[in-house]
Amino acid sequence: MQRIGVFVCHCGSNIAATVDVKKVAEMALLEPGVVHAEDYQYMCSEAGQEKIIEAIREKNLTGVVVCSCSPRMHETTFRKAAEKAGLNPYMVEIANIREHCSWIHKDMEEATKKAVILTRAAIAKVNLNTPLKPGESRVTKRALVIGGGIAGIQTALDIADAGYEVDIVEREPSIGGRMSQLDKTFPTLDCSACILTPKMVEASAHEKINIYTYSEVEKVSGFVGDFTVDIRKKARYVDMDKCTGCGVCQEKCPSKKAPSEFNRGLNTRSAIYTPFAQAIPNVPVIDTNSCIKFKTGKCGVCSKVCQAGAIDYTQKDEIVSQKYGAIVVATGFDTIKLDNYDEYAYSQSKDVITSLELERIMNAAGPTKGHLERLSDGKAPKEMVFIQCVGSRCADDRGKPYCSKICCMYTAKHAMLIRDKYPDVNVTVFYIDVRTPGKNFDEFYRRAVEQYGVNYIKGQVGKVIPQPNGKLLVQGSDLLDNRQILKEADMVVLATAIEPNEGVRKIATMLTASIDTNNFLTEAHAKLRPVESPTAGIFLSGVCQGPKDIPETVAQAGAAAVKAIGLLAKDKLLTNPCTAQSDELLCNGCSTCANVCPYGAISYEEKEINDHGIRETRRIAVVNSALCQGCGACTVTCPSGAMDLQGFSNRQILAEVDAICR
Amino acid sequence: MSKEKKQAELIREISGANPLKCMKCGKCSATCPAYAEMDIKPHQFVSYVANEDIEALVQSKSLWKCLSCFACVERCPRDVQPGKLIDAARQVVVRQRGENYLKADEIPELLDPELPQQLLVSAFRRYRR
Amino acid sequence: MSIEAKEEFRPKIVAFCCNWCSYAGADLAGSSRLGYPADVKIIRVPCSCRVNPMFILRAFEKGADGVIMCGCHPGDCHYSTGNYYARRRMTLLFSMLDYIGVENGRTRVEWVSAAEGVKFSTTMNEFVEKIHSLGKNVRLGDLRCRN
Amino acid sequence: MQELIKRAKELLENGTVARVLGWKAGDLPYNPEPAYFDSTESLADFVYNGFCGANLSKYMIEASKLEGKTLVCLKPCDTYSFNQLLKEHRIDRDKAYVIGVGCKGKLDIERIRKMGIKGIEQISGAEMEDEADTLTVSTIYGEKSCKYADAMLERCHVCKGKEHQVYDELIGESKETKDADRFAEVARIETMTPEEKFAFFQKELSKCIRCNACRNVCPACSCRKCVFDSNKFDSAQKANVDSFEEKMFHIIRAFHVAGRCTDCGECSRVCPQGIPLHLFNRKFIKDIDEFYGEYQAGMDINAQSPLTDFTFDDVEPGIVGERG
Amino acid sequence: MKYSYYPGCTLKNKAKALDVYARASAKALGFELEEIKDWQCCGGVYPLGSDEIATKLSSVRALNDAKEKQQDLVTLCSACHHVIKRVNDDMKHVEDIRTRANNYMKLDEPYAGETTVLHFLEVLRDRVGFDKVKEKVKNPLTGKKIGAYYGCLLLRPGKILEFDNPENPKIMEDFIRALGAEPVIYPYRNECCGGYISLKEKEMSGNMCNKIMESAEGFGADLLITACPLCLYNLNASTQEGLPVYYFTELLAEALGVKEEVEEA
Repeated sequence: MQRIGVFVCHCGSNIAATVDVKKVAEMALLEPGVVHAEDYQYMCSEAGQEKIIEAIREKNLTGVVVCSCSPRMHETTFRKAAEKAGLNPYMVEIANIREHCSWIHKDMEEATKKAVILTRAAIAKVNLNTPLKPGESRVTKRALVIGGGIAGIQTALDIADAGYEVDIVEREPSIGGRMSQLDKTFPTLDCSACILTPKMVEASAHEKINIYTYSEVEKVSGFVGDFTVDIRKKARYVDMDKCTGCGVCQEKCPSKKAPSEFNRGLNTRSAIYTPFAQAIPNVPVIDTNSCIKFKTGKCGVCSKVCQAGAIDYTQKDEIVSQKYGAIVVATGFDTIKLDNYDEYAYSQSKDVITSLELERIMNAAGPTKGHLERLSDGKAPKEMVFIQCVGSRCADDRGKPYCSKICCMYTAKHAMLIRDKYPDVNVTVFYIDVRTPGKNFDEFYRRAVEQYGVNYIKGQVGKVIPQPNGKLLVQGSDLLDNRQILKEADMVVLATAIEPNEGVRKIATMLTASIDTNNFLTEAHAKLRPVESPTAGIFLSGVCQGPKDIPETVAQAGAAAVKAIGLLAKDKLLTNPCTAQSDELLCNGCSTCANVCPYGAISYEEKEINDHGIRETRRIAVVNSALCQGCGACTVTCPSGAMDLQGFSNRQILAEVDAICR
Repeated sequence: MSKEKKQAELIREISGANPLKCMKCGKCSATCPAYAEMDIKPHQFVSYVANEDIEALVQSKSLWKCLSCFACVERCPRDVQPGKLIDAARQVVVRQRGENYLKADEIPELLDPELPQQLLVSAFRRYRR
Repeated sequence: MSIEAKEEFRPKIVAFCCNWCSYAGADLAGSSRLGYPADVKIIRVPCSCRVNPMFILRAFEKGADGVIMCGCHPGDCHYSTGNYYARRRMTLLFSMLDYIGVENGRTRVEWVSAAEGVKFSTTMNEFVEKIHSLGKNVRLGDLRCRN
Repeated sequence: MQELIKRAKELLENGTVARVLGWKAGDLPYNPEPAYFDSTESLADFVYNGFCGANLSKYMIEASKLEGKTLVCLKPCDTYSFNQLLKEHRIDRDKAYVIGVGCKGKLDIERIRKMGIKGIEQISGAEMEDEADTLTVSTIYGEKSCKYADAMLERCHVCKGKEHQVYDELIGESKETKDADRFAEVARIETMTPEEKFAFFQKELSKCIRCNACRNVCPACSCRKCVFDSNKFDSAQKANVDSFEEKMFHIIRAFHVAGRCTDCGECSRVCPQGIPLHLFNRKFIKDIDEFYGEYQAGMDINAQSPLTDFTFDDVEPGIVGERG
Repeated sequence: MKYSYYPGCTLKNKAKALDVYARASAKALGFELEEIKDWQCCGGVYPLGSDEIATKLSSVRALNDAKEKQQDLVTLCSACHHVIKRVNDDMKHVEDIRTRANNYMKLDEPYAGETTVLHFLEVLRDRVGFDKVKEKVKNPLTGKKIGAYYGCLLLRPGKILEFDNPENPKIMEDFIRALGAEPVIYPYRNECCGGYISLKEKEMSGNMCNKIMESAEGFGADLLITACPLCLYNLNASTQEGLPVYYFTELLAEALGVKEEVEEA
């Protein structure tokens, strides 16, 4: 029989306001095995932990139940306290009477009743707990960063500077990401490329950083400290070592009709191309969809003009397999497709553009060489209308339910830049709210209004109506004046919602990292562990976790790097002892369990068994506890019940069921 | 429960729309083709129901100007569906007061030889009990 | 309420929640103060694939009026594939229970991610309401009562 | 039968096999029982007739541990169980010499009794060699007869086919006896109201005396120790009380064998209370077929069992409520 | 191929043209419209109130009739299509409406939205195929610049009508192309003509129709087509010198070469 101590936390008033904590402790004492029960203001405090330690020592407790917040918060705290007192930490169970009780119920009597039952279940479980000892696993001192935008670059630089090897995997032919497409940045109006390219160069020159561009993560296996990742290096058809980056091939390439991804399809590029002038690596790739050689077998101009002999049409995709201790996801974002917003005439008029397209138009390396002009007729606009919240803050399934966060600021930036460079252009912004929480942000927005005379109108636009004369009639609301506005404009810019990059769900699945309904990766704790995934060893950097601007992204990238460094600095990790175990007396050796094990942790041995005096050689399942992650799939599939999960055994769970249903 | 509160609830129930979801973006009013003819604008409709200010709504001529063209329903980013609220308010009026916006003896003078049945039927449904 | 009014039916409901998504989703419902009836009691399991049909049958046998299992969304399992196995197991088990005349509404599977506190709360509210409409579970506790 | 005995003798004599696993005559004309024969002499007791319904595959688990090969007689339907046990590494293929024996449907004495034929002394027409499709039963009340097909086991009316799935050699002709829809009864129950369903199963299950005959005969229930006898689930059978396993035994058992049950029908055949236990197993099989594609356990030894398999777009458990 | 067909009251009266040309064209294209028996008027507007049952029953009757014949139900008039399609959606998805409607109807087997409701244009697009229509065209309307006027009822609410992209539809444009003419895309093609408001507020609907006409003319249309008798009436009635407006079926019949036989009949 266990000797169990029950410790009920008030959590200030968080629990005590709705749960009669004294009553919970009192009722706990009536349960079998309980020899001690008490309540305290803050169990997680130093003094609270001391109470647990004291009780374990004085009353020779063999098991502990803490009735408190979620085990996801303080399980470790209390287990460590128990360990201090000489008790096996796995003899501690938590009854979650805060998140699952006091916070969601209002009636004291009801909440108390429930808390008593939750406590009872935890006690029933502890009665069947057995001491467990974690194993150890090694840490591969190398990190993988998925995504080579500003987030990935910053994370890689920080990890590399700490002395660890880092690989960056980037899908596009060059690193740089979304930031490389921006013209200026808010709130200081720095040139985006001017601040980004030095970082790109630094990353590529860093001896600890290895960059795989035009590559994708193909497969991930393993676990924290010991991931194995297959990276597909897509065929570039250009030899990275031989190419000098002279650019002649791109000049001479006769196929120049492919839409430029970098310029958002606003102009075209050659079939052999580097996305932009400052690309890193400065080695082009051949787009086989538009390359004449690949389509017809004839041409080969690039190969002929290449002095270095770097063109290789026979190149094949290559799979690189590499081990990593930590993985940082920095997959970034894209703007949403506007198919669901045809009332804004984006698909009907070339002069309705997204903000990201405007960035390219404003940029000297863009399709109009930096001149603000209408894409339909090349004329300079006189009236520009910006529409905010296009696809953001939508409760229906047309758009995204969240605020994209960066649009208010970049719209103010665009408005300001246009008024600055083209003072004769009138700029009107239709907004629902102007959101500027950030250092110098509101000041920036006010400058747009006060200094540059941008006309802000509170109200959404209902329809953009192309006119036969080529102008755009914008029909919107002015809610403050309570009128409907019809405004003729030359160009309309849509502050298009952003969404996590396509393919992030696939990556999350490979990493078994949780992801929310909007395809943002979920953090381990919304407030306290914002840069870690709940999956150990996976860290989050940049917009893949939620909308953010550049300074926030860089800050988070640094934070993710620190978390990864913290992991890589360890030589060994303790493994979760809650692993499966097969009872060799019960095992049939039927192989069903191995079929469902996602980790290949189960193998079979012919083993001499002594079954109550009968000695025979049997085929039995053996679990490699270093590989087992403790999911329990095998335990349910096992027909004989030989397979059980330590810490979540059949008897423990059944005891909880019984205690709840009693 | 006050009468207005009851009516507000009835409107919410009949319409199945939730005015509290409104974020006051004004896209409904930006969209409405009958905006100019309305005394209470579509976006205001939503807040009138939310604030249970029903008497004013019931007096409003906007009830009879809404075309049921569903453009506001289609474009509302919050799924508030102002058009449904307006129709529900219209229902409340015709049901509770027995007041028909269209009276039978008015009809002959409104007719012209080309007028399709559909128009009469629709107008009857929308304007009468 | 009249004197004869029967004692209000308070269902016993067991919810199995996987540690990585649904338990966290329930925590989020808690920290967001999204209420649901106290009748729901959560048991934490590492993964939905840890839920043995025997646990569910046992709960019913011990007097539970409804059992719900929550796991990560298919494709998002922390252990990659656990919820896919769980999905098949539960589909077959529920079908069997339906077959022997146990009202189908007493069992439910819902995929709730760590970010879906709202969904967790709505699901539980719905489920409790459903169990209320079904009333006390007598069948599974009673399958072999010789009459 | 004579050919079978002759061949068995040969194989015993030339040392290919160390024993023969077959049936020997029981004390009554209709209850032959499984038996080992380890000498040519002992084969005198060997029988193989219409009443040899018993599926011998499961005996191969123990026989696999014995020295030498065992000759095992398997009917077409038994071979599915044999394969399934092979797949689960419970039997050793090298220890078995499989003779696929012919089958023209096995008989159910209960059916004969239900026809009002009581006081049975002798039955003719049940031998493999008998061509006629009539059984002649001499009883203490005189001679009665019935159609062979009418006296067949339920499972033979939904026969999986006359092909043996695994064998070393074949002896004897088999007959296709299928004349009914395997899932008809399950489908009929499915259309009942919950009240009717419950009443049906409560009535049937209340007959159970927990004799464990179903479990003992079932080739899928081959665990060294059954979970009902194990303390791992706190479900060990103590007294025959109103407890967990008491109520849930058959459902849990059906779930344990789901995806592995070949629908050999032995459970229903041996139930002394006549509970149609196959209706549980067949329900799972029907659901598996409908939800995940047709699957016959024991047919393809390399096929992934439906419960250890999945597809990304499997139906959700909610389907149960949706299809009504 | 045989479809159940719900013509609606206007098509039996003022909008006969919409109906007769459709039938003749259907015949030429190889499908048949079987008018359902004893249909009743759909009511012209969809009763939005979730508690309105009686006003939905005529649609349910028509839908159930088609269900019993195991046919898809084809509509032609935009208003009928709108009402019937939405009632069908209610019957399929709104339990309360379904139960109450079925209580009224007392059918042998309750109706639960089983019937597929198709607008005549959808039949052309999804069943016949515009390619096929194009093949059957005898008198291509080459050189004609035609503006499609959709109005509201066919398109919105998009999620229920599922007719086409409500903000940028193309089904009528594809139809026009199939007839050999050139579609003119203009932004007001999905804006309201005023609908029933024209009964009492002629000026209001007049203003709205003028905008539509101006926009279509501005983008170079010679004529407009529509599927709605009320739209046709409003567009014709409220614009003095506007573009001619036709039912789309009339142009279809003309292109298929069956217009004359209809007129002779």
